[in-house]
Amino acid sequence: MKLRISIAAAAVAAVTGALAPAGAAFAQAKEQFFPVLSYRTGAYAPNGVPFANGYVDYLKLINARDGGINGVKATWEECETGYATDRGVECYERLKGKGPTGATVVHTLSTGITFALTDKSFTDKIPIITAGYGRADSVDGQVFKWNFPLGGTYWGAADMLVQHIGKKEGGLDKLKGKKIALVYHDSPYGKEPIALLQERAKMHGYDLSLLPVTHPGVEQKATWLQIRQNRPDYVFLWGWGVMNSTAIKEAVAVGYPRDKMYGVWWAGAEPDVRPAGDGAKGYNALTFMAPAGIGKVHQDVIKFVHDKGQGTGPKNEVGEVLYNRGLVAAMMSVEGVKRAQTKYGKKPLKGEEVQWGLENLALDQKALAAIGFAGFADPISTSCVDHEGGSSARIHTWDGSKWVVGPDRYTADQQIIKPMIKASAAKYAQEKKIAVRDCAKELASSK
Amino acid sequence: MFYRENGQFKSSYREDQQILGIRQDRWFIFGLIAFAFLVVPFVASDYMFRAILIPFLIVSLAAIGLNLLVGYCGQISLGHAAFMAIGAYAAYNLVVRFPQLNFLLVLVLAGLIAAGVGILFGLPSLQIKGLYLGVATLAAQFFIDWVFARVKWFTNYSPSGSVSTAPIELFGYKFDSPVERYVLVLAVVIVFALMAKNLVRGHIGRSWMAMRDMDVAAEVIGIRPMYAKLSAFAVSAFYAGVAGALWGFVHLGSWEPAAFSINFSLNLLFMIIIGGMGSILGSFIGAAFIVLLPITLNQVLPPLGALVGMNFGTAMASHLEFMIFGALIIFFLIVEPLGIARLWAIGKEKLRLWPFPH
Amino acid sequence: MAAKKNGPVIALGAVLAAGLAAPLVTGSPLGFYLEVLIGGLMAGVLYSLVALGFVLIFKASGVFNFAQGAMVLFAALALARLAEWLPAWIGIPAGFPALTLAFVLAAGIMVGLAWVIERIVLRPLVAQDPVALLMATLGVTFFLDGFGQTIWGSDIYKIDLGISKDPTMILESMFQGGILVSKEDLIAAVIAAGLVILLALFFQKTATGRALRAVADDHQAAQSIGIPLNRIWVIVWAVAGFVALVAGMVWGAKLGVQFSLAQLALKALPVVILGGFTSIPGAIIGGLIIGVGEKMAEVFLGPPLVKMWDLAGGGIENWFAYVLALLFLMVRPEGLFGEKHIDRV
Amino acid sequence: MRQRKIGEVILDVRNISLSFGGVKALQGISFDVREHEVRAIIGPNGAGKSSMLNCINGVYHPQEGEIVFRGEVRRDMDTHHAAESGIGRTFQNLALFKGMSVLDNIMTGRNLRMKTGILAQALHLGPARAEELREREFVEHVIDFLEIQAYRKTPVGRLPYGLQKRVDLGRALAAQPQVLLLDEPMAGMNLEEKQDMCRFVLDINDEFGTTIVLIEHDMGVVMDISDRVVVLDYGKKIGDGTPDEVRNDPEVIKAYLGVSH
Repeated sequence: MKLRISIAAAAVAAVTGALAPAGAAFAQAKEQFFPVLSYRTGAYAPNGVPFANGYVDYLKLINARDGGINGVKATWEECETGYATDRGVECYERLKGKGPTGATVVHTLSTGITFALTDKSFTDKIPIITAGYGRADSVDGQVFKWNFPLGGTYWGAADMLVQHIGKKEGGLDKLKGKKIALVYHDSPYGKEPIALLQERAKMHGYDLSLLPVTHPGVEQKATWLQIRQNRPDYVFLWGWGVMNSTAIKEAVAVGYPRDKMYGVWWAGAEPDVRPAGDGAKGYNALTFMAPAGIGKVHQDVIKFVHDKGQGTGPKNEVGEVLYNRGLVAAMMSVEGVKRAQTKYGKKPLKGEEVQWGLENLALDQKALAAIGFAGFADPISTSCVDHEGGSSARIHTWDGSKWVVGPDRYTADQQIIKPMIKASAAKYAQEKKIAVRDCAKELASSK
Repeated sequence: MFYRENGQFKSSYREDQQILGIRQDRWFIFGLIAFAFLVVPFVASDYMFRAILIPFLIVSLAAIGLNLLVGYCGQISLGHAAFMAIGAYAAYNLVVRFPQLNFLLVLVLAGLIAAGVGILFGLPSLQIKGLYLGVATLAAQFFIDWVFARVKWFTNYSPSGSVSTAPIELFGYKFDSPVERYVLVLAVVIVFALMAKNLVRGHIGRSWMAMRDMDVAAEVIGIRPMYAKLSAFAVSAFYAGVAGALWGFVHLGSWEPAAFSINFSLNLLFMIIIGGMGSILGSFIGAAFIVLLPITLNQVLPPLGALVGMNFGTAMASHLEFMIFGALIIFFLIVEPLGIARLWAIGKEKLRLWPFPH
Repeated sequence: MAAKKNGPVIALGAVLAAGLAAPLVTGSPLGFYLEVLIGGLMAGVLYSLVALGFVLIFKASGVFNFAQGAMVLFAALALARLAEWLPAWIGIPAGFPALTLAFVLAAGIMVGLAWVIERIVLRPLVAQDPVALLMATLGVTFFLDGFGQTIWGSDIYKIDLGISKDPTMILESMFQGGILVSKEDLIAAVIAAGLVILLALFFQKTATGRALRAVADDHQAAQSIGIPLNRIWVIVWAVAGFVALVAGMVWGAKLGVQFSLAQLALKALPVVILGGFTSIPGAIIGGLIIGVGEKMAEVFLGPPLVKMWDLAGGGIENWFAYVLALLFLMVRPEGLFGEKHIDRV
Repeated sequence: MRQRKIGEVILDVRNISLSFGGVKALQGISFDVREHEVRAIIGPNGAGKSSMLNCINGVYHPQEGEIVFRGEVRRDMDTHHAAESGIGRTFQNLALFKGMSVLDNIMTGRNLRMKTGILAQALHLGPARAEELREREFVEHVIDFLEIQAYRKTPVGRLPYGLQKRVDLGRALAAQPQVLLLDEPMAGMNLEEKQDMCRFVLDINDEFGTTIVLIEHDMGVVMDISDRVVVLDYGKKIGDGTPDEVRNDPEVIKAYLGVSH
């Protein structure tokens, strides 16, 4: 009985809390609120945890080292999505009104959640950063005003992988007749690259076979038996979570050479290779923005956060691939706010104002070095038309104990991708009946 | 004292057959509906609408559908979310291919298409029962999931396999804001809940319950098992289909097949078992329980932990949420295996006599 | 009469056999065909192990234990984490000694768990509707999922049995390219077979085992010869917990121990349907049939289907097991080895 | 004394054989039932009495023989056809719909006559409502007849056994059958309840003219109320005739009293 009463009381508390106008009490506080959608449980926790730790650690660092973003303290709240779309939407709705100005910018950390939130962004006016994931067509800022796939999309990633193997074979024309198998997570995430790979297949004449793997991806026996039968020249791995390590293990079991396997940048972190042990040696993956390693920013994190006992996760994960990507993601949020502050002033900003900041990012090598990200992030320069801000990546290879970054840097071929983006974005605009922005006009009027 | 039916006499069978025979019940329900229509839209926040009320209402509708099948007709379904998927994708394709169709008509058509598929997957029920039938419905779940993930036509050749819906428009009026959407969903759900109630108190409902309670006896008094079971599958899938279309169009806006996964199906089953099998009211209670409990726990646990000096991260809170959720299911089953609706009924019976013990 | 009843069964068997033979006729190399077959059998062994747990509990207590998958995960997590922690705690050498001790401890934990489940969940619900009991096991599933991750963590953990993961080729002289087998798979099969033999001995030779069989046959009769039902339930849940531990070990060694292990348990449902809810041999043979069937279907039937209808990838193994079980049910509702049930009025 | 004269043969069972696996439940049973009569089937446990009723209304399908009902010859019955053509039935082990009220249980007896469609029902349209009221009126008549007015809204599971038996009878009666098969209607009742039940059976026979086939163990009751009796033993017919004839049949006496089985 007592239990029931307390539950009822709790429910009432939650409801009244939700009903009360959010943040009235903090109206004067100089705080910028960052919602953190994360997943620390479930099938994708091994990958979700280091990312979330990196993200939160960076916000802690900003407060501890710089006293906030130009004096505006960063606040945040985590919400567990479990990588499920409906929970993600609930989390977003819960957090979007918090803080004096509401949510600043949201990283969805899931393609499914990105799709769902994109629809809401037009009324909520909260920018969505999907650094290296999300929907590829959202590069088109004229349609997707609120989406920022900063630093890369899956179309770009697939494009770079094709370029890389083309180079290995001695020219893209040599790909004719080659067989490529795409082993992908059976979700919008895994399906995104297909369109581009098919486009490229038409150009270069390689043979593409599609092998979907069902969530959560622990059953891949049949997939790899097919690979054993067809002996593709290359396998692209578009997995997430436990699916990646399982894929590598199954590759070992059927004797498929690991050095012919290329993962997307979400299939190239320590949790993906470690469970496979020695078998993972020689496995390759894309790495964008943040490879593994320690740089200035990491030293700061250790000094200002971990050494003070404030670290979110274990200290030894600082510098791992996904942790670093969390850091970079948080950096993007913060830099967006900073940029926006130059226009709107050093005060807590609304999502709408941060959108301007994100759309006018100009982070060159020098600027990145100044904030400690030299070597851990690539330059980003966005505009109203281009919300991606540049897309480049390298290949790194697991040598059994660490990731070794290859020498070549690839850049997505915009000639192929641009028209696809245009077409897809236009279709979306038409389906959703969205008024397309006129960037030239906006630029003119702002001057 | 206050909840008594003394002096409320029925002078015709028609009066006796009313849904809410007792005046106090009638007032209560009318009051609740009036509150939902007239007060809630003005006081609730966006968060309440979008994250709690709208999903709760839609899921209730799906739970009613499942309850008609499982609770009233006794045919188990472990794959009801698949019928929701049918509704959602049917609605999507109708809207894409016939953009001028009225949204309400789309809902009904989506429901009918789901009903057709429901009949198809209900056919095994003529031969098998119980958990065995559960496998047939699981087959439906996985097969339908697969079809929508694989056959490109259903997603209108969307490269990512995810579909996005157009804004909802009815008679030239756009349902954009959360409040408008809430009112729309509320109206649909109330109408359909009322229809479900009408069905179960009529002869079709009785034939379902007869199949559930004693199928051989039902046959002997002339109820056709085929008609009773398949009509239950059809109606149930119809409800799921309508709910699925609403879930896709009103709640999510864009979705992929994973939005209607096996977990959704199991959750629906939890709802009706916890709420009460064979009770329309129970479907609502169960839906509220399953929708609200995780969210509430998730929000309440960290502050509660802080009170006792513990700092759980979201991971811990989420694990605790699983544990408490599981424990509560067991707790409710032990206290009242027939569901919360039954507790409610017992409570009402006690209230009738209150304050006199007999 | 008999022929009429068995007609559909024979027809389905014939279709399956034809499907099994079809790849060979259409020109798949025999070596590869055998590899798929072996792969399917290995997957089937794992399904069988989980299904075995279901059947044990269903046979003895009539409870359809949805939590079997969660128990597999929980046991595997306990094993993997204890093997990792023990060397640091008590200084025994890592590797095989630690693993052995961890196995013993994990078995103890599963027995304890069985006791707790019987006390807290089953006893208050005794004589309730089967649906209520099924739901209760779903509650247990949720609880174990959360509890397991709380105490053991939610990362991917390794169980290292010290077996090489590299494949070996056999019969290279007989087939072009040879047949690829992995040692790990063979050991898994041996462990599974050992477990089955152990269970058979337990049921045949020990007094407790015989008592369990008595309960399965007739609850009342068993009680009347003086076997306390409560203890029987604890024992059978403990045995199922032990089976879960073995399944978790084999699976964990192959795929790594992670939350998603629990999800595979759903596959046990078509397996027990196929084999019959109360038959131990049924669980094993059912598992093998499902394993072989779905791998064969995916590898040989998937690609042509994809070509024919221009599908976005194969993946038919997701539903194949269930559809197979459904077809089977339509022709033989009691399963391969199940008991026939006649309604009485 | 009786208002209706016993008429022509309405139900003729010819040479019925039924077996389950290897067990022969019925072997070449033949008997007939005349309109308006009360026909009893008796025999020791396991004689095949219930199986016989189950064959007549199509729950079981005999391997041999045929059933002639109102001139229509059938190889075997199906339950729905039996119900539709006017064969009603009560059950030995209560087969009431436990989750439903007394009223709803008896209302299911009228289901055969209720034709309005799903949509009309869901929207509670005029025809559906009128139909419901019309059938309700008939059911109230049955409820009055069986004197269970007070329990209308009670879930049947909560009623005492004797009353449940009455509801079972009411449900069968509501369908207005021509032939009513009663499977041990008085089993487990006390004397008073038995007397009530006897009265109901005779009244039904009399008032509605319903032909009655009943299985009963209580010889006193059987001899009192039935016009003719069939005796089964081990799946075979060993006697057939008026109560007096049967009572004096040596075969029957042997089966009942003689060599113990």
